Amino acid sequence: MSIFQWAQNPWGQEILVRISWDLLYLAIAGGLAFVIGHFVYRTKNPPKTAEAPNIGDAGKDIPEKVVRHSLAARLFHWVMAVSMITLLVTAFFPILGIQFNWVPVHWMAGVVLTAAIIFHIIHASFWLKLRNIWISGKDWAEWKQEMEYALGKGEPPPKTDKYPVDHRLYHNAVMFTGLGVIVTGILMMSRVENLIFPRNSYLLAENTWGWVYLIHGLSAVGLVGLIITHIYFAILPEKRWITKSMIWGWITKKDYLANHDPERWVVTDKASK
Amino acid sequence: MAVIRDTMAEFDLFQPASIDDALALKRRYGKTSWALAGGLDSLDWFKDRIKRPEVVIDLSAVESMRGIRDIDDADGVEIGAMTTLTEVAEHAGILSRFGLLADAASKVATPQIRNQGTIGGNVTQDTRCWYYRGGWPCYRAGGNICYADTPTAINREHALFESNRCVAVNPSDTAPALVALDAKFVIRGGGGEKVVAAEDYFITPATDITRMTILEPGELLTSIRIPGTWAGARFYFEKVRDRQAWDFPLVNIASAMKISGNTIEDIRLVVNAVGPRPLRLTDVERQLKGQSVTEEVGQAAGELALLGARPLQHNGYKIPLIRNLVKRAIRGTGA
Amino acid sequence: MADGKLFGTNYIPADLVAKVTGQAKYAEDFRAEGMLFTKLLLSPMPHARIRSIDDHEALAMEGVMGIITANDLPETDNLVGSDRALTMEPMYQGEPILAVAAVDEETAAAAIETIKVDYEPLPFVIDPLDSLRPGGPNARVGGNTIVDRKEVVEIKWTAQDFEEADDSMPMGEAEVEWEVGDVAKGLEEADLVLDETLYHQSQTHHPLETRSCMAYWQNDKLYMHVSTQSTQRTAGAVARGVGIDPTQVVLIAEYCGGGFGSKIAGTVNMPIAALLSKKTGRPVMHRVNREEENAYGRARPGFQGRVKLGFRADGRITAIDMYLIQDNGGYGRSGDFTSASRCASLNYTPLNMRFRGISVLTNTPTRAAQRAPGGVQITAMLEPVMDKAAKELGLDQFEIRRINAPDNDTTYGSNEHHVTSAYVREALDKAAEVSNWAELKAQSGQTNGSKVTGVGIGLSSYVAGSRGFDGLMVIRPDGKLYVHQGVGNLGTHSVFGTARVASDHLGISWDNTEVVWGNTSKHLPHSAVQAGSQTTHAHTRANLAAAIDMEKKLKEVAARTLGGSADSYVVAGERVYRRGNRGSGLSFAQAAEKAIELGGTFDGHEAPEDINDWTKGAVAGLAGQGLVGVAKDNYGGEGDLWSFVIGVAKVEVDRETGAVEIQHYTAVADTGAVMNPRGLAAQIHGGGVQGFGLARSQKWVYDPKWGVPFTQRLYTAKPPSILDVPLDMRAGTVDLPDPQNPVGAKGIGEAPFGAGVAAVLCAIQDAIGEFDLKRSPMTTDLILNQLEGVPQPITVLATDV
Amino acid sequence: MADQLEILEETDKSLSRRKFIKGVIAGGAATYSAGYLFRTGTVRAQSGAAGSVERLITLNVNGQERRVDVMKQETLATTLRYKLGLTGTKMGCDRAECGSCTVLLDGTTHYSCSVLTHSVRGRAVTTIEGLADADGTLHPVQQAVVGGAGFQCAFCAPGFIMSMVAMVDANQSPTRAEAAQALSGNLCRCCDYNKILDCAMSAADYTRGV
Repeated sequence: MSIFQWAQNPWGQEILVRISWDLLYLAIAGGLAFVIGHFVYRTKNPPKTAEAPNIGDAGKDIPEKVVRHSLAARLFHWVMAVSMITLLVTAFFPILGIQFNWVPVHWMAGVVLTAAIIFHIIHASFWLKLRNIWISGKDWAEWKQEMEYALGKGEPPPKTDKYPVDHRLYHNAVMFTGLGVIVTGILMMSRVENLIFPRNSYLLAENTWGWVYLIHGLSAVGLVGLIITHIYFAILPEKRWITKSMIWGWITKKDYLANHDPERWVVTDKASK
Repeated sequence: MAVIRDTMAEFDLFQPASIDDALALKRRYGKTSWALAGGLDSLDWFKDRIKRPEVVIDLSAVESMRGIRDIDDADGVEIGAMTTLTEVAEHAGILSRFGLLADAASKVATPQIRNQGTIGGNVTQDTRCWYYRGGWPCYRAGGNICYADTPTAINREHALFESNRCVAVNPSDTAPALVALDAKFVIRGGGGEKVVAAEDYFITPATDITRMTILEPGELLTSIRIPGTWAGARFYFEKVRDRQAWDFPLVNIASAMKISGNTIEDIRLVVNAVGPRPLRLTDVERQLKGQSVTEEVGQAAGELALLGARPLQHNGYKIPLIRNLVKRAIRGTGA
Repeated sequence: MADGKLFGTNYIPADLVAKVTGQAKYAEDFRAEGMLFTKLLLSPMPHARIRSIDDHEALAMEGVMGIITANDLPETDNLVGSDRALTMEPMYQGEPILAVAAVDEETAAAAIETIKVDYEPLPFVIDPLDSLRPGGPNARVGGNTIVDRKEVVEIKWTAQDFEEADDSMPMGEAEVEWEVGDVAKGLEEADLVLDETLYHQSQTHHPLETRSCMAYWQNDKLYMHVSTQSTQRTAGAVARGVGIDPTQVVLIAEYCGGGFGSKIAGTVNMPIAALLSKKTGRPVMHRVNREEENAYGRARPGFQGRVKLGFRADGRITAIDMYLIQDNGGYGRSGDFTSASRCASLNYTPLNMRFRGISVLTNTPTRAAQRAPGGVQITAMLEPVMDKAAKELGLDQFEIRRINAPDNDTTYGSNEHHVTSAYVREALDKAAEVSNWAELKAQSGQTNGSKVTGVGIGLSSYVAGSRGFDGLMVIRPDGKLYVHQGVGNLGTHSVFGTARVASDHLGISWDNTEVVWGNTSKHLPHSAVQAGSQTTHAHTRANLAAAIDMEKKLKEVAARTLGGSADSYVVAGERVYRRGNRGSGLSFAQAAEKAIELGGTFDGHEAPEDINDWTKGAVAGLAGQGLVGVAKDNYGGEGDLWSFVIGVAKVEVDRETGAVEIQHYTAVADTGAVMNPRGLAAQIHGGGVQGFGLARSQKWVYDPKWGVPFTQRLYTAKPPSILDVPLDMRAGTVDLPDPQNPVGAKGIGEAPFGAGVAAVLCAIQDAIGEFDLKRSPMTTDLILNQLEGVPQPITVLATDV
Repeated sequence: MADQLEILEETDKSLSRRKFIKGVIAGGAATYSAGYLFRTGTVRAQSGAAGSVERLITLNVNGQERRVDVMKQETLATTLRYKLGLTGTKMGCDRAECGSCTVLLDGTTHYSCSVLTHSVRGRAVTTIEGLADADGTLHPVQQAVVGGAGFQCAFCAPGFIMSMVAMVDANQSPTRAEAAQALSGNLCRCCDYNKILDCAMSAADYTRGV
């Protein structure tokens, strides 16, 4: 098992070609290991479904359907999901031995993903509360507590803000790997025939290309692991209310009160954005 | 890159006497093994010390892979993959029924190479892209670049069609003839025997950028069957090259045509050395059916053949060359 | 052949049976007890400095007996910038770095793969114009040109030089410049002025036998088997390269599998086998493979050129203003471009001429003479322009050349030298007759389906001899004449042909004449190098001089034995006898016996003063073995020796594919009196066909980004095959003796080459119309682009494609 | 699988009853008359398991049975030149691109630089040294070449002559064009093709005895 793939250039110098595809198998294995591990743990200690406290009049302003994801946000998520899956399939199936004409589909899906992410960045920076997704110092403490509690130690963690810390962590992981693949991917388009950039494999210096391929590869296999876990959680019964919200956009008042702290995620008819 | 490109590195040599034994060896040694037919392509790789198999399986002792026999009540022929190009070019039955193939085989390289090179080897040979042959770490060699399609590349011999990242071409002379004759390739492997159309034997980089054919490591091309379908049709083969001996085609063309009166009833038209596999001009064929043989029809067909061509810096000449060769194929004569 | 003249008749070369039975041994065919094998490590980079070499793993391998690098080479007083067998600063991809000797090639190759070389890549350049641009890269750390073969300096042209040129070749500061007459005036007076930018690519020699060597030491003598054009003159080169005295070298080179100028006095790699043999104490075989042959086996320099030609309405050339940029490779300044200026001056006898040139260093293989160095390039470049002018002036291709042709009174070049003889008009007439030009010309432009016919001629010249070497021969007691030849045997047969002059003079049959050649231990005289078409002229003279000395001594021996005065004796019928009394005389065998008794100058115990020291040594070695005839060529003479060849070609160009079929070729030579008609035909046809290769198919290709070549293989370099030559080939000669050679002979190796290139290029041009790209080779793709109006992928000046 | 690989005595290839002819070469230093060492294959585990045969094989060269010690990756040109001392067969390129190494295998021309020696067992190998009679009488083709003063440097001559022999065996009255085709696998860098074709044509005459 190696991490990098090397080659000798026409002058006999060692050059970095890309990551070793062993890492792909490692990522798949890692992702599945986590899933299995978590599932085993989960069957041992079934998740306690949080009770929605009765807060009486305090919740009279809270609508029955609490909007969690705007239409734009949901569209983005699903466009990204589809293009991301397409990219991973077109990238890795040939490596796994399923051969087909993957390059055009791959770069096109890449373009879609890029566009989607650009949209998301703009949309998020101007219309969404960035602090919803950012991670601050106290989040770490909370996350630690959450983990300890999950392992049966300590106090139950406080109810969360709009996005629980683990969601935010996941979002950041996807953000970095995602940016990694698209930035390098755009450069790599100059190495294949495509409708957008002229082909010029000498665009970057040989070693720079090595890094580009390395980052692209690492990010891509990273995403493989991340997406496996993402899908796993999305289909867990106790998380379904979140998954639904990514389809319909809202959660029930009950789920809202059960899982979120109205103090931290203030929802009123007006403020439910 | 090989530091020194001379003197073959060591390998184990096996000379099985039967296909089963050869396959058994292939199974046993897998990717570290190399099947050797005429050896003219293989030994070159070995001497360059770029391809270094641990085990070489020399098929020259497999009698059942040699020779030519009639099939389909003597309308067609089956040619053992280890049959030499000279035998193919001089075989009476092939000369009389499938002159196209004899013509193509007789234009390969030189007499010595035809005396040793086999039909199986000729259709399975690797590309001659000089960047790839030079041991450069290109896509085809497992790298992530095509040196032949860069702003400064010298790519006079390279591809205009079906080039997916890699712009190397298939250099075979007999391959287009066999596609034109609708030949069937018989492949033996772990899963027993499978028969594929000549067209489907050759692949593009889109399918596997490191290979030229569908032949898997554990498989052998054992024979080639030419059905009677095109026996005695009007054939045309032409190979344009820099030297009249020892040269690969700049472009070659093979066509089989059935005409009644002056009307084209059916035709198969294939050009090679323009892409990673012999390029069958199916659209042109469709257009031509029912047409009559005239310069105009030929001209139109030639133009149609160029759809989708993507010339590189140095191979633009292949555009008129393909067009004119198609024209000549329909005209049925060079001059 | 007992009586009757041998000179001018066909014969069977003495070595031919050995050649057709495989008994002829070339350097690589020798074996010795305990012989080791060598493999080289070649530079993967076009220009680099070697920081370090780690070969400990290789040395530890079983069977590896020794490794040498440039540090093991003796210091030599080479010309500035000339290359050596191994280097620590490779100037081109493929230059040898080190050599491994092992028990077999497999071990040596495996050892090479374990050696780690730390290279520091340096800037490199493969196109001379790139190096001349302001701020352009230099091929050498010191600069980009070698002035006067003395120092490496940097010459850059100005941005303005390049702008002014637009599509033509820029012309900045020159390295060499001369003018005869007033070119500006000449161009003014012209009715037609052509300003052409032209290109001729560099070209590897591709001798079929690579420059393999085998060496071993015995009693402090180096026994060296090499592939070399010359024999006696190679021993010195070996000695220099190995750092020993020439007397310590026994050079064996009976056969040479082709050199064409790349093996004149041996090869640069000779010291490798010799030094490894010394280091290991075992014989060492250095088999050079084809890739190596094309790397360090020398090449013809390419030219980028711009020429202004002024013509009077009657076709007379009033002025040639010529600028050549020479692609020099990384080492030793090549003389091709200055030779080219002389050829242009001689072939067209312009009323005024100016030449400017610069030889630019590039990181490509070392250049050296290749059959008509400079002459081939300039002939290939200018002859199509001559045809263009003929067309515009409404003159026949022969006519315009006849009008400008040189003759016996012509002076040429910067210093207005004379030629000894030039029968070019006669040659042109003969060529028109032999090729049946009238009929060919009528076929010009005729079409046959998609094919169109073109005809063309090429006028080519080159130097054809030198003077002042020694002849040495012995009549032994067996009555046979042994002619010792220090020249080489590379297939021109001049090693035998020039001996026949002596047989003729002494009236001895060819059967009783033995030629001694190819081994410096066999007492060979100081000789011309087997190059530049020198030997035919130089050694007919030298051998005749020695034969005359032999005749004189025969008579004296007879006189001393039988009484009377020497001049009362005659030599005939393999006897020396009293005039009028055949009975009273000596057979050659008896004369040899007597000579040994008499000693002194007769049997070589004394040698003439004026001969070369090397020859004196050879005479001493023969002392006492028979009657020795030895003399220096003192005939003298002034002016330069040149031969001329007219090529006539007919081609058929397929307008749909760009394919060219050469259907007819005639070559007619002005090469003095003909020594060996069949050999002459072989020379002018063979040279012509080599020219076909340069005109049509032969390639020299580098990747510009990496500076790595692709034409190191014969199938990518594409020299002509037997199917690329016409079945109808004719030869002729004007057979007019050169006044400065007693038998009238001139050499003929060089001139045929250019005639072949030019005739074919002109014929293609005649068939398809003027070339947009005036360059060679004119390959199928370029022709088709021109015919179809497809933009050419390269500019006329593009190198290495 | 391994048990399928039974070891057999080296026999003629055409016998199909036995499973393998094994060209696998055992280790151990081999020397040859000229005295220099040749590298020998190191035995690999598999081949050991599969068993290996004596690397000494018998070749039929110029009508003689020659026992010779051959590496598995050895080409016929190497065997002829270095093991059997038949240096008349030249190596110009070692890549099947020049024809200097042309020999006859059962009468047809091959580039001996590109034939594995182990694959010619049981075939008749003819080299330039095998053409003339024992008494030195030259083969008609050789006579024709000598008569026509064929070739210049003649490094290509042995290869060309082998091709001429194959040509006249196949066609005793070739046209000049047919002769050129028959010789098109041989390169002459002196480009003496015209004289070579003259010789080929007279070789046909000599063979027909005219």
